[in-house]
Amino acid sequence: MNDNVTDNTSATDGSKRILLVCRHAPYGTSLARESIETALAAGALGVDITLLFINDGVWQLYNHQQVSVIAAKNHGAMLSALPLYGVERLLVDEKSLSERGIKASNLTDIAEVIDKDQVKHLLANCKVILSF
Amino acid sequence: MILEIEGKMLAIDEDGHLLKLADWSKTAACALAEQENITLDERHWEIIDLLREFHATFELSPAMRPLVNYVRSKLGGEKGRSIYLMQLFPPSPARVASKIAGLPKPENCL
Amino acid sequence: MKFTIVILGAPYSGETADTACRFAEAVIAQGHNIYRLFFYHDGVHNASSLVTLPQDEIQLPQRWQQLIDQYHLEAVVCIASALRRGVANDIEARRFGKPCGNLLEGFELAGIGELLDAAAHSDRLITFGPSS
Amino acid sequence: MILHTVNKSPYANQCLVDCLTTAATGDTIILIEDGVYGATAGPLFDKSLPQLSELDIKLYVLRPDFEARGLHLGQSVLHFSLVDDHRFVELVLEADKVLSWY
Repeated sequence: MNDNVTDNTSATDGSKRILLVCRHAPYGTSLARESIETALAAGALGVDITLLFINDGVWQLYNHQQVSVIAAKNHGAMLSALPLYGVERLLVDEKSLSERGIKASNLTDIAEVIDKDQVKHLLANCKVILSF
Repeated sequence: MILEIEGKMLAIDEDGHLLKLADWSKTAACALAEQENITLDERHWEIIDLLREFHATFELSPAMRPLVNYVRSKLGGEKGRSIYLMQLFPPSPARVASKIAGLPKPENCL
Repeated sequence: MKFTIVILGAPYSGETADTACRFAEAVIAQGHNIYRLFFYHDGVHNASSLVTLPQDEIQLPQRWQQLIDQYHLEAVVCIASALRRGVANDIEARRFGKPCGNLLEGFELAGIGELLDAAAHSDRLITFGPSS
Repeated sequence: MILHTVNKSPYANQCLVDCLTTAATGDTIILIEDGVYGATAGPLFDKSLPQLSELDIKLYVLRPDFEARGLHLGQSVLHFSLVDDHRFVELVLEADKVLSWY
């Protein structure tokens, strides 16, 4: 593990801001899980990271996931740990929600709903994108 | 490897983690702590209970930062500090305390 | 310019590994540097020494290996993703009581911190997602 | 400015449409792997066209992947440029960052 991760990415100038774009639903593939593990690692290492849930990625935040029989961990439970890891910027695309008939009240309350223009602004202003 | 506790044989890996989490008990915790040269008292148990609660809630074994934050949110700022946890579970509190608390080995490969 | 290439697809299941490898070769041919190759998700299968196929087909793991060897590239395989999918080096295999490791020489197992470090320190990061 | 890569056929997967909905003026899109079927522009893809023409988005197709499938340009209403792997690298450099849709 490179020790300089923390030093070089804690810069507050925003020039190194990493945007994690989460576009896949949980459970069907491990992409959602692996994107969250990336976010957890960023939090644990003190790397500044923002998460954007868009398209099917918004299902990751859907409330009341009940994993009993399927061979998976509860994705919603893992996601809700992110603030404790210091990952606070969790943003959800409004359009993706409305396309799927999801109300903001159906989501875990750790994420903030943003509109189309805010999504564009976010994409335009990050330094690098990790696409999941 | 095998850890013998009151006549029961518990399988542990070479890092000292229980192979079967269901084998965990308070007695097992004491034995696991002994492997780390730690004698558990009520200050340790308070943290162990929190770790088990963390795992039940989030399905994760915490890294150091979330552990400190979680302890702070539950027990206040005096105990929610890495130095406090370091004194109880040296040298690497998240790893050592998770092991004693019978949580899976953190795999976040940090 | 320094590139980081993230590979999320297994060889043969889809085109990802081929596309990414061609891209890497083009980057080098143009005189740019590769800061890191990061194999994540199903991409970890690219590092398996057990991949076997007929003589008239391109051996993708070996193609990566040649590139890594010739240009001294850093090829990091996410350790958590790898172990879950049965890719391990001898040390990890022993640690988990498995009969043998199968990580190809030239590749190394490491944490997600290496992906975050690459995001912070490369000029460009490109992800090649799974085809399937 | 963002370079978007799309690697799925628009007839099977939503990601080209999602990409087009999110891309901003001045962005660039390159179709790779099965994504190259997007350059054949059947009726499905055409739904997104009006918006696209307003946006000044440059469209590219990765030639090796396109030719491997026996496809040829001229069927599409949109203007696509065929590029090789080297030009793909240049496109990545011309953009500030890459967003991959898969």
